Amino acid sequence: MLRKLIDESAAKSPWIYHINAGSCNGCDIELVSVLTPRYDAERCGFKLTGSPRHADIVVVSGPITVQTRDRVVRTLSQVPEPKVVVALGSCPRSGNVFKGSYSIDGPLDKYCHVDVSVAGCTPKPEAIIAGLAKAAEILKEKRKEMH
Amino acid sequence: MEVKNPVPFLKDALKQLFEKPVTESFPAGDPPKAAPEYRGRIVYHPDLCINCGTCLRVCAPQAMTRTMEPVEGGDRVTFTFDMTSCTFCRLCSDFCSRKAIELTDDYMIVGTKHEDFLVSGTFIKMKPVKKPAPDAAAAKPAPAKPAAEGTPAASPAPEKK
Amino acid sequence: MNIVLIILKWLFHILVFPGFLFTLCAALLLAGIDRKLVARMQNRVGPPLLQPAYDLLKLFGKEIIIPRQANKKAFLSAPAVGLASLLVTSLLLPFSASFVAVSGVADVIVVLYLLTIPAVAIIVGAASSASPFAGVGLSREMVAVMAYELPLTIVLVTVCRKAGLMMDESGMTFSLATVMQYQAEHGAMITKLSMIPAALAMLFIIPCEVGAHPFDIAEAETEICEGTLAEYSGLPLAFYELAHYVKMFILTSLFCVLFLGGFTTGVVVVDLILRLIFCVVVTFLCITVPHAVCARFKVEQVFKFYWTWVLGLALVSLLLVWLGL
Amino acid sequence: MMQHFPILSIMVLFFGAFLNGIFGGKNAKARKIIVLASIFLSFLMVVAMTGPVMLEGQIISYWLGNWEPAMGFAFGIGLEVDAVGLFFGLIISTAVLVSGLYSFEYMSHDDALGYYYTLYLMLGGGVLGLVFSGCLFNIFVMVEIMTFSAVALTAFRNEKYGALEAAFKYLVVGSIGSTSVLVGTILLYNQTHTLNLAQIASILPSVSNGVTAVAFGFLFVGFATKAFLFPFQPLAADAHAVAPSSISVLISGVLTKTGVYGIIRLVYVLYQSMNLGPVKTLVVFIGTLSMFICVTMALAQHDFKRLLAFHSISQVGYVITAVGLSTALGVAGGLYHAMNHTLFKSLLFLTAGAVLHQTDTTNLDELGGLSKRMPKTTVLFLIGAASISGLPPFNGFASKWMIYQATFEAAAAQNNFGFALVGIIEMLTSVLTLASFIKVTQSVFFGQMPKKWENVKEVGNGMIIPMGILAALCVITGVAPSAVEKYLLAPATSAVYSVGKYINAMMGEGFAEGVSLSSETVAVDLGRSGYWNPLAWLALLGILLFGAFVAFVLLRKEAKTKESEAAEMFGSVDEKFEPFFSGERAEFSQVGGSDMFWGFKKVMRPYLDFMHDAHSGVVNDYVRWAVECLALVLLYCVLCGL
Repeated sequence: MLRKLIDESAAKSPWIYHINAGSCNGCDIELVSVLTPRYDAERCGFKLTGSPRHADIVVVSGPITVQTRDRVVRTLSQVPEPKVVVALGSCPRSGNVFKGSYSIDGPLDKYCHVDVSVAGCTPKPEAIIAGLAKAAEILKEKRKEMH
Repeated sequence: MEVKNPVPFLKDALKQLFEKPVTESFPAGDPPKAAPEYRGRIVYHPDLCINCGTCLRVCAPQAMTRTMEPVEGGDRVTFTFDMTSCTFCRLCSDFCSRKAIELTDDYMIVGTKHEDFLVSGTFIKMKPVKKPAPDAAAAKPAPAKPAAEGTPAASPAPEKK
Repeated sequence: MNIVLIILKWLFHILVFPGFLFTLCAALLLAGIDRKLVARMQNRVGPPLLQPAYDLLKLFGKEIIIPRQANKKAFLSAPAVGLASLLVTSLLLPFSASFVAVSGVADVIVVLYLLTIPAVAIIVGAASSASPFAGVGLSREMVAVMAYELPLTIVLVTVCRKAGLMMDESGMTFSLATVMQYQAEHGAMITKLSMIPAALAMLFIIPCEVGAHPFDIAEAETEICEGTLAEYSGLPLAFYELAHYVKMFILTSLFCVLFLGGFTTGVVVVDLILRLIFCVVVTFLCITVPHAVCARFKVEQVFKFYWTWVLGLALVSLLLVWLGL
Repeated sequence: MMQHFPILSIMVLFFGAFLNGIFGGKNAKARKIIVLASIFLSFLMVVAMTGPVMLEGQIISYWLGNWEPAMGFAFGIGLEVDAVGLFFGLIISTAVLVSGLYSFEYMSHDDALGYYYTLYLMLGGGVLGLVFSGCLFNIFVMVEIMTFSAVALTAFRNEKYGALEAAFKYLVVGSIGSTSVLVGTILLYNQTHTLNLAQIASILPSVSNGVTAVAFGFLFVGFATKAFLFPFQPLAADAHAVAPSSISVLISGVLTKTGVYGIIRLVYVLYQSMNLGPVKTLVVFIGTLSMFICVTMALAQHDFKRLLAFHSISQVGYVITAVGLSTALGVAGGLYHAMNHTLFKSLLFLTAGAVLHQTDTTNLDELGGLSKRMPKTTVLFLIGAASISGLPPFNGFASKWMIYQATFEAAAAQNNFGFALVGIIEMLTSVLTLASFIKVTQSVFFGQMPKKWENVKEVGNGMIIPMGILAALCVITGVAPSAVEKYLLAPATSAVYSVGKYINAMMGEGFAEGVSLSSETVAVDLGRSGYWNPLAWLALLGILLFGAFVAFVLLRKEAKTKESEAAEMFGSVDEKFEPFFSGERAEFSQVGGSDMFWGFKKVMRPYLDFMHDAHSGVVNDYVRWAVECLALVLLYCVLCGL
């Protein structure tokens, strides 16, 4: 019973930790706008946390630059299971216009399994919400697999 | 202490308590329509494409790939647009002389696998019936190229304004 | 036979009615209402009422990461100690003049000290996690404790004196039950002119003691990565969250006991509902509104605020009461 | 047999010191036997006296050389053990015993141990003699013995920076205190022509004049110096920082108690002036100042032992304040806190000693993360810290509760707003105490560990066991306050008020009635203090904690730490269990002791700066303070015409 309740609530209260891996700040701003009154992601339980230890969903934005690479990997590893990695915008998946630059060491798939991607440059808040909702569903599945 | 006077905020907050929230109903209902001229997911019409390759040249993030495999009487050309690589600048669409690339207002580009983000189309480009001489074809573009590159660079610049 | 009955009654008090289960449910409900109201004041829909419960349940299912440098025992036991002492506090708060689960003759001081234990638990847990963010956070938490403890003491002394003048031959009472009794006989404290500054001071103290938004300097997630809780995950974190909610309920409940007592009917269920309604009102006034209206204070602003304005309010009240007003 | 115990319990220690001086210099085994035998014998004798004195309410009096009073005049030297004296005697012999046990391992790195133990036994004997003495001049003698042995022991580790300086300061300012005790004694002798405490007590109320007022001032300041009350607190800070920890235990747990004992004897028994407004004001004022100023000073310290030293005076301030309230509950609370202070402060000094022994430093900014290496010491320290901060269910809470209650009831009963403020300051002090122990907890035992302490080891059982005894006593006296109250506090408080009985026990039946003092045992009503029933509360806490742990165990199975999977996923096991560092590789970045409480320090900066400048560390300044304080107190005493 308790286990089922826990599984159910895994999807209802996903806390987000946001990593900026060299992003141009466009996606970051849109992610924050998801929490504004107009889009109000909190009604689905989303909450931005300040520490990866609290997070369920890690949102990575930006192409993985050489400078941020180690930090991203380290921070991702510090998130407790079950966790879902969301690539926000086009950059983490491909490098976007920065592709091939000497300072880029992407894409994110090289370092971890990206569960959900939200494409767009930048994605609209609605798309981000849809992506996060999908991530929450995956979170629930992962939670079920844990036992 | 430079604390701002909270009274006006308090007034707003109390007023809003009894107002209808401004929140969109999105995750429950349908996603709202994007603004006019929104540049969203690419739609590719292979039947209009002539495989000129301009889109490939103007694409800054190299979001599209073209594969050509020879078939009888021509080439099977496949254009694949990777949405996770695209910046949605619409240059490809603007430069496409046949309007084979179109940016729709579908912004819901969310997926879990890489395939979810690929837009592709295939057509068969028939070879011209009359073949030019192979050596002439190789020699001709060489002198033409500087001119072709020089003129567009000089001329479109004033037009932009 | 009799002893069995007494023990059963005890266990019922501890586990069900004013203790564990009831406090938990009331606290979760209160937290849900608070979040909903904040959202509505910010013109948005807000999370469902059960969101705090979802958060907790989810945290139960998360992995517990214990940092290598942390002291494992202190790291894990601190949240449990904090939560348990809060739940014990809940047993000491009377619901009406006649109904107290565990009565003491001087429970005001016990309540005051029991309420510092959760803060100490957070601090010890943070210290044992060996994170620099937690270090900054615990330093801030302690500053907040120092800031609100002084006015809180004065408010409690004021109430004790006011009730004791009438109810106790020594002129001072330290019993919450007597405070309730006084209010049942002479009307609620808040209706006395001399107690209004103290009630105001208490309203300012509650958010800081709870660590609610404008005073959440210790857990400022945007500045110091959740501060004291930076290294916590999973179940211990859930305990801290729960302690946060329970503290909210207990403090608003304490406010009701100190200032809004006396509106009792004698029927436990009605008293209960009345108390819950009062709690929601107090929460709205002192936690929800500042959350919606104010931005987070700086550390020294908090300290200065409490040691000037709030202390002044409390002292005015104490002086008025001492003069017999 | 029993009536010889007072002198025997003192002489055993002095004789042990003598024997140790002869045989213990070179022979470690002989030294150990002599020291152990004398402290155990003395302790047992003191404990044996509790039967008649505490339970049956007798007073044991003893005349040296059988020089009993003749013709209503006391000629000989008398020892008198009533419940107050024995209460302090118990505290003292416990602290001496624990300190002695601890010394064997703790002092193993030092040499010249023969001198150390000789001085240590002298110190113990002197202090015990002071509280058992029934003679004012002997009190002075014992004050001198204990002061000089304490000075010598402070300078014992003279290879340390500042040891000689601290000892010198202690010597100079302590001498002012001793001298003022002597001057007070001389003035009293001049007026009453006797040195016996009981006889002075019977004569003084009738000959009150300017000279006795001045004598009161001298004696009060003298005993205040021994308790290191404000403004003598810098001495204690300097002395504790350099003295071996086992000696810090004696200085803070025992020497300060003699000051408290002296003040209680002075105001309650000798002058019986405690119900006078000016005396109350003086004692409470000094107590409150010591309490508050020392705790703020402690917050600013960055040496473990200096911090503890300031707290020591702050806690003695509590005791003095409570005693100065002049209510039965106040006296009981004060005595209770005096006992608890000895227990938890000794425990804290011993843990500081353990840290010092293992790391060779007590600097808060250098230490950190020792809980991983010294888990037992950490637990013991936490018990001590919780006790001193007054967290339930430890003993500090029980006694502080009594003190608060006494203060507020005194304030309410006398409608004294000043006392209400004193009560609020007491509660504030408690919070500040908590804050400074949080600082120690964070910067010594928790937090990150600097590389150089990687190889630190836990101390041996020789040090753990004495600390464990004290910690157990802290818990027991906190959990069973009603027993402590019944067997220790009620008799002691009653003895404080039963002056007539005290006089009669010494001077013969009917003497007190001769000077119109009742010799009845004054029944003390502590009924209102029985509020605290920690057992019920502890049971609740226990049940809830048990529930919490069950939840832990049940739910931990749900989410196991999958270290191996993380390793597969990211190719590295390490990073996951490193502290979160905003993604950087974790490195040493401890929030040091002096960086804490920023907001508080910023707002309080003017005050802290003033206090910092005032504690200049120059012995001339401290002498000036002492003399000024003495002058002010004398002036006050004369003006108020005590």
